[in-house]
Amino acid sequence: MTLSLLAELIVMPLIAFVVGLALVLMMRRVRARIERRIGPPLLQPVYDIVKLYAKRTQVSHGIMHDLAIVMLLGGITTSVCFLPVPGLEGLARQGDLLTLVYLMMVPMLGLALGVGSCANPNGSIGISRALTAMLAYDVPFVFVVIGLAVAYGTTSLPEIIAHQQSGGIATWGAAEMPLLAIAGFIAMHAMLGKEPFEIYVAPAEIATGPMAEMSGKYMGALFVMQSFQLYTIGALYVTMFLGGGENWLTFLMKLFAVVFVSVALTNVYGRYKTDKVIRFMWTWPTGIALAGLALVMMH
Amino acid sequence: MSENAGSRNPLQLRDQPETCRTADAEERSAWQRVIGRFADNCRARSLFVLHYCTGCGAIELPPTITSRFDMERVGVSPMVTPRQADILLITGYVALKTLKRVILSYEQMQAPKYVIGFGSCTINGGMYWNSYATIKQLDQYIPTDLFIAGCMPRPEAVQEVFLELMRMIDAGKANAWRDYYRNYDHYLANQQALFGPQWHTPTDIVAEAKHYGLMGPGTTGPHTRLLDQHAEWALDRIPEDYPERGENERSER
Amino acid sequence: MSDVTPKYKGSVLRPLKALANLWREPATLPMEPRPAAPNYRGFHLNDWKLCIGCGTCQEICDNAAIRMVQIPDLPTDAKAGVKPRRPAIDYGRCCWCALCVDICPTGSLSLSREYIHVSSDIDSYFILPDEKGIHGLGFEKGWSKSETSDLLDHQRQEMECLPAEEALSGFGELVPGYDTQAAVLEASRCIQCGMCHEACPTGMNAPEYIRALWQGDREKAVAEIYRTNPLAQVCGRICTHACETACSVGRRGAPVAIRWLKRHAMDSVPPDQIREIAIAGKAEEPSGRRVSIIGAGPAGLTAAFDLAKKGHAVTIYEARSKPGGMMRFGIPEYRLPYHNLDADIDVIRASGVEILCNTAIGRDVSMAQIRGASDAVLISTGLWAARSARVPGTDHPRVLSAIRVLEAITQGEDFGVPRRAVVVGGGNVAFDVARSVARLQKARYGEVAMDVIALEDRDHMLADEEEVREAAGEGIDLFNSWGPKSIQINDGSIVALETVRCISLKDAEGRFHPKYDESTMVSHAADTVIEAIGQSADTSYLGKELVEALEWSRGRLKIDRAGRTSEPWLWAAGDMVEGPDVVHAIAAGHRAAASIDEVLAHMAVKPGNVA
Amino acid sequence: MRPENYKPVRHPPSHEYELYFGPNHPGIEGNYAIRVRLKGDVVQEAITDAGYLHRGFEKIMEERLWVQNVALVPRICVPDPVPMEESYARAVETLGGIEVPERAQWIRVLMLEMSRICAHLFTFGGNAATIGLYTNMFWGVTMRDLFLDIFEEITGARIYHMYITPGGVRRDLPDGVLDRLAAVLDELERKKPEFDDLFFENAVVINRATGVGVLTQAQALAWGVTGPNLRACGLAHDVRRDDPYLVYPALKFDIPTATSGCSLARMHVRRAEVEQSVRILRQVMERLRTVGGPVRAHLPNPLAWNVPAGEAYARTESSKGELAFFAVSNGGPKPWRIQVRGPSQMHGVQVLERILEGARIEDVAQIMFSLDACPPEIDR
Amino acid sequence: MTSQRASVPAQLDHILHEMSEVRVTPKGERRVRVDLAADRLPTLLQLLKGHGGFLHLSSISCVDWPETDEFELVYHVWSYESKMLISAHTLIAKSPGRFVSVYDIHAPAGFYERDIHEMYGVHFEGSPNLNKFILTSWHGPPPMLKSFDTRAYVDETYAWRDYNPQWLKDIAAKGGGIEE
Repeated sequence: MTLSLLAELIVMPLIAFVVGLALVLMMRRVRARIERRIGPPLLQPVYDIVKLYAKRTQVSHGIMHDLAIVMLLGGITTSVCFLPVPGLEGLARQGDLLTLVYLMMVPMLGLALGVGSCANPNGSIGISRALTAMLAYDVPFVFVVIGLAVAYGTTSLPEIIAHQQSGGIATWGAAEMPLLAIAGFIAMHAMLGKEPFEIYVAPAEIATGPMAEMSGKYMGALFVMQSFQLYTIGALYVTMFLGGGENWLTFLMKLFAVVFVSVALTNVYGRYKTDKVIRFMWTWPTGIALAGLALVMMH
Repeated sequence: MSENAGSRNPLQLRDQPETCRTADAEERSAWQRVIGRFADNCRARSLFVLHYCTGCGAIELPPTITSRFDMERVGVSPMVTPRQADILLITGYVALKTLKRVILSYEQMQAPKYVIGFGSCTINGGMYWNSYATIKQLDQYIPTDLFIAGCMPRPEAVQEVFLELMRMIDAGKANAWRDYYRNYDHYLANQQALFGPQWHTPTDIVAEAKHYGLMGPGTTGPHTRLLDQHAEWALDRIPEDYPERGENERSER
Repeated sequence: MSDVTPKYKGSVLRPLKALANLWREPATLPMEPRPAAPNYRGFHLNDWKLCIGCGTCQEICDNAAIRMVQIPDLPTDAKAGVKPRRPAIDYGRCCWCALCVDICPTGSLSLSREYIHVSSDIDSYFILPDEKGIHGLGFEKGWSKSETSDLLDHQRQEMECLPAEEALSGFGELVPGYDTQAAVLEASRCIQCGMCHEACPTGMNAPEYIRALWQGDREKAVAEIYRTNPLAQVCGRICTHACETACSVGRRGAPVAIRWLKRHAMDSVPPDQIREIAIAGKAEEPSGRRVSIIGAGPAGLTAAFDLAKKGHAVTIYEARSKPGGMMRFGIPEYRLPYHNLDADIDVIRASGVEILCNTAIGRDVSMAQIRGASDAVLISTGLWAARSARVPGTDHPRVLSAIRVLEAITQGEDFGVPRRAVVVGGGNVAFDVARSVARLQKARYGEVAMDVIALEDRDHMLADEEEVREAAGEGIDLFNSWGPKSIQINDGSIVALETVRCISLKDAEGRFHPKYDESTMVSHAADTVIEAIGQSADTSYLGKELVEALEWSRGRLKIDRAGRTSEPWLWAAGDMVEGPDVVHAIAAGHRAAASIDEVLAHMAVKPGNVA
Repeated sequence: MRPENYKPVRHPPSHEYELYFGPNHPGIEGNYAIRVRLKGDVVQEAITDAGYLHRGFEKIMEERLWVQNVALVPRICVPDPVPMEESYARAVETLGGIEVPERAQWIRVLMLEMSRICAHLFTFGGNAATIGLYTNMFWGVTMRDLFLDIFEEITGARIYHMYITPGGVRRDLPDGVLDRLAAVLDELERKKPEFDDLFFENAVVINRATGVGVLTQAQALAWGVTGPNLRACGLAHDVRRDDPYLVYPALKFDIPTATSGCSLARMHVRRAEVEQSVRILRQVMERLRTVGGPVRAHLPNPLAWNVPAGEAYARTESSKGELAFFAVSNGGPKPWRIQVRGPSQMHGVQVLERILEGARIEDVAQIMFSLDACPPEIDR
Repeated sequence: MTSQRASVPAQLDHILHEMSEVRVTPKGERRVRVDLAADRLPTLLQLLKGHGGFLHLSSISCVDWPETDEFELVYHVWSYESKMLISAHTLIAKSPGRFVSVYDIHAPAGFYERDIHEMYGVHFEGSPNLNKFILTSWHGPPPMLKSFDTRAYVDETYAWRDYNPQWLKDIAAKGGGIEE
């Protein structure tokens, strides 16, 4: 039992990483197609990460900078272990949705710690924006989570999945709670940090913010984080609203579909200003989520 | 997705013989050679270009990067800060003021890093050969891997320079960056000749060279010794020359 | 006027239409470099067969990107204006403006459609372009010369010419010369390639004086002229201008009017000033050597001037009444007014040369006397003996030689102006005499009746094109490819010259050997026949002893490169030893003077010579 | 892992801080820098720092022949080089009293308007990129490239055409190029709705750009703003109409204006200008099919061309505003003085500093791009 | 376009009448050259702005005339109303090279005065900001002065590349080479 759990804890992040790389590739290809070009070759995400880890020199900005990267990578790998996928439950029964929501904040906090020690004002602005964004999208997201908890009577992810898979599409979260699904999608989109909510990278404003001082292996860690992030957030949405994965095929199809929609949308909008993002997040998605919550409570 | 447009293998060596790779000290064992080979392979296929328009050649970069020539299909993509980038494109003439930033940016980049000189101006002064304001030979100040002829080079030529650089990296030949460590004194001497003996940058190249085992015969010399004299001074305050502080203060209105 | 201020809040849905591109073909081009546009400005091409190495590309280059490279094994031809050098391009400088292509006088330079050169080897950015291009890949020509794209000014400034009617009415000068504006404009056409300098027998610094004229500094121009030519008034009018033949601008347009510019420089500076400029640099101390020169023609005068400036005492012995030689007696006044010639000779006199006129050797003074009084002697007595066609009837008294007629006209002697005359010959002398006599005919009879019979066809005339053209305008009829057959004499006076068709001029070996088609015969009515078919030297004055002592070669005096004969004290120069024109004589005069000066410098001063 | 030289950089511990925009910054157009002092997210003071692209043009132009400078002038402003060539050529023509053949005048207008479209397309792209809408940048640059193909065909070069020369243009148009240009214009008009959907009527873009970087008409006049930026404040001034040159009086075109003077208004004015340029190009192409004759006046040998002494002030409407060349000749073969008055010298320095004050940090890049400042023009 | 107007436009004539010692030369349809003494210049600009609608200072040009040791300052003002450009030329002595700022009349002067100060060393009294701008890394004399020889400076400061490609070696072996 313990041994198989250990194996799962190794296999789950690996799967997440590989799938995440594929998602990154899809993201870049989708972007390229919308921009009327071909896009990167198949293994480009791998090349990028290997290249970054193969840098010969490496600048670091102090012990916090190094620790932050460990924290960041730890956070993302741990959160993956709490996300059940077909056949692998990992720690999903030990934790629940709320645990996951907390864990997903860890990488960002880690990043904040690291960037803080870089003393790059762009980085500082970036990370403060990232935390602001978190504040913005967490409000609707928390309502969505509450809605789910109320609707299913549990926050355990395997149980949520089981409930959704009980009656086909009709029992999917998205079908039962469309308003919450919409609000959840917007919040998730913001979590991915995509336009119009891409406020903390914003190259033209703050020179990629938190990433400004990241080089070599640290940048590589961020690239790894990106692929995990796409996977985690996509998989979480699939788990919450699209019935999870009956098997790997449907799971991946759903996962790619969700991320596809998100990364496609990002290419046709500009980014909002920070204050506008908060205002937007606290009005539209929050409103929808509250309405959805109210509907759920009424049932 | 259609792959037909990207059919040409960018890493196909044209007429470069498989010469001996410059073996690093750590690349001695067979296993390490394999690793090194693999790393070079990936390095060649993933090139991050620093988004810094140093001169007019930068006007041909947007076409190169965007849809018509789409450099991402061979793994070249723009990056915003020097920390993230692998390639420093010197797109044409370099004014004195820019040269300082170019050197700073170059030193902030993480090795292996590559410099490409665009057009005539970087080779021998180009159009501005008799201008008091621009430097004439880029490779005197930072080591340059490749040059492109043209004023300015077309996107196809820029594309070709990336492919050529990839071939060089893949073959382990794009090692100009080592020269900066091994002959730092020479480069520093040229920089100091322009900016005065006070010139120094926040990055301590000599220390880096020591740290990474890249010391060469010319790493230290009379000019790097000048740096030591300024070391104390540099700790205390932000150097006057970087960035142009104090000189630019607006008078009271 | 329209107000375009947006009034709406925009839409969040309309941007989604862009997603349609997910299913569209990308706009990306294939990786292979595209062929460039037909007039693309890529790397240089240079057609080495056309390139003359003039270096104009180097001059126009903004960026000093072009360097001329001397290539020893290339053909060189100073007369045709070809130098053994080719442009090399520094692609560390070039900006592909293609001004070099647009200015190239020959059109040899062009830019190809090749545009990719990537290398870490710095030396590969310095190339010597040829027809194949930088990588020898044979890319097509891109930006190249078109008829309208030339940057050079191909049109010569118009030189006015007296209308034929007016020209015929006297011996007034035909062309008035440039005014200042025209001269500056004409001077501005020069590209300073120096081909003219190489082509000129006396190596005149034409680029320098043209540049000085363009800058408005005529005094400097005159000074430049006098560095190599003391007969500038003469040369500015009647030089055969080898310079203009070699002129690079002339490759595709009209060559720069170098001769007229020289004339303008001389005409526009007052004589006093010219004299001052000319004799500047004269040796202050007399050298104590004495040089005698026989014949005050161009070679003699030039040598005299040079030697006098070196401080030697120079005396010229001239048999005729006035100095100038062929310049005065052989060239009609309308081409070279006597006062201009006199001006040049005045300058030479001012340099300290003594000219003794009406002093014939053998008659007034003997060769031995001259030799005894001098450290060195230069003979430059020209070609004054006329040749004859020797066809039946040429011994008639009204068969005159051109040189005698011209001389008589200059002297004002009456040789009997013919009512109808035929000139035999196709060279400049033939036209000089024909046109001079025509003027006299016009004055005396009110009409011109003059035929010129030339052996050569129209395209191979020896005379200058403008001479032929102007002569036609003056009513002189030219008959090409005809040779004299006989002279019809009736009652002791000539009635006609019979001519036959000339089929070929030269035999298989290229020697002069005309062939005639005897079946065609044309008769030219005339009362006088003037022969202008060449002259020879008369060296009888040298004395039998000296003639025997000297070495001869094919009837000509044998001299070394500098003009020194086999007798160490005797030099010869000018037409009598080598032809054919004034400027060559000047060049020979310079050479002889230099040689004499060098020899004199090593010679002990004769006692009693010190002035 | 850490080099021994690492030294922490000290920052003033304050709620006010400084941020360098540029020279190496994606939010900067070209190689330029703005130092902004911030309080929170709001700019307290902005100080521009130029000279990164200084090549001493005005100095080296004095060292070169009049004709050689033809190669130099387009390099003063990279995104919009043709007006530079035109201004310089016209200044020399005024000095030398040279009459430009009619066909050459039409060709020059063709070049100028194509260049304007290119520059505006580039600006749309850059402007969109500052707010993260990269798709529009990719499209804009790609569309611009089609025009560059036409430029290449006419002039033999994509960017630096060096085509307009004193006295006319260097070559006549190649055969069939007008048909190909017509096809490109059709393509542009076909794509226009797509650009509108994606950019000009995108709610996010409008939200970002409305009311940002507002310049009132009074301010614009006082600060010497010209071109689209001035027209976006409601003043319909255009050098092409008010100080006409070439054959512009014979052409029909509108001068689009807007009233709000904000970033969005500026972009919409530019968008309308592209439409007008297409309209002009269509008329020019029509005329070029009939107007014949030479394309270059007969000029002296460039190596020895003394331009008569005097001075000339040649103004041109570039894509960024009023461009002027002040040329002084002392009657010599080289210019005695050439001064370049670039429109960005106004709106890229003082005006930018002014309107950045009080702007939010998010808008700094957007304001700079919406003003369309061209740093090489400032630096020269 | 190049037709020469016979006289100064009436409206302008009216303004310039108030000024004495001003030479007015029409230079073209929309160009007028005005020559005046340096001390009168601000008055002229003020008058033109106030009465003629010459609101737009297009630029200020400086020309160095070493023979007379003078700077020529040219103020180009444009009127949006009468659509005319007046170029006011004035000469100031090179030393001390001081002049008054017209920033208070035309704000754009701020940039041009700063530029001229940097490039020629002319000091404009009352200009808001004469700090270095473009040439912050330059420590030589004001580069636009005719006495500054950029070619000589470059020759002294930078080395030219000495190419030695194979073809050149071959030619040199035969006795040829690059001509100086």
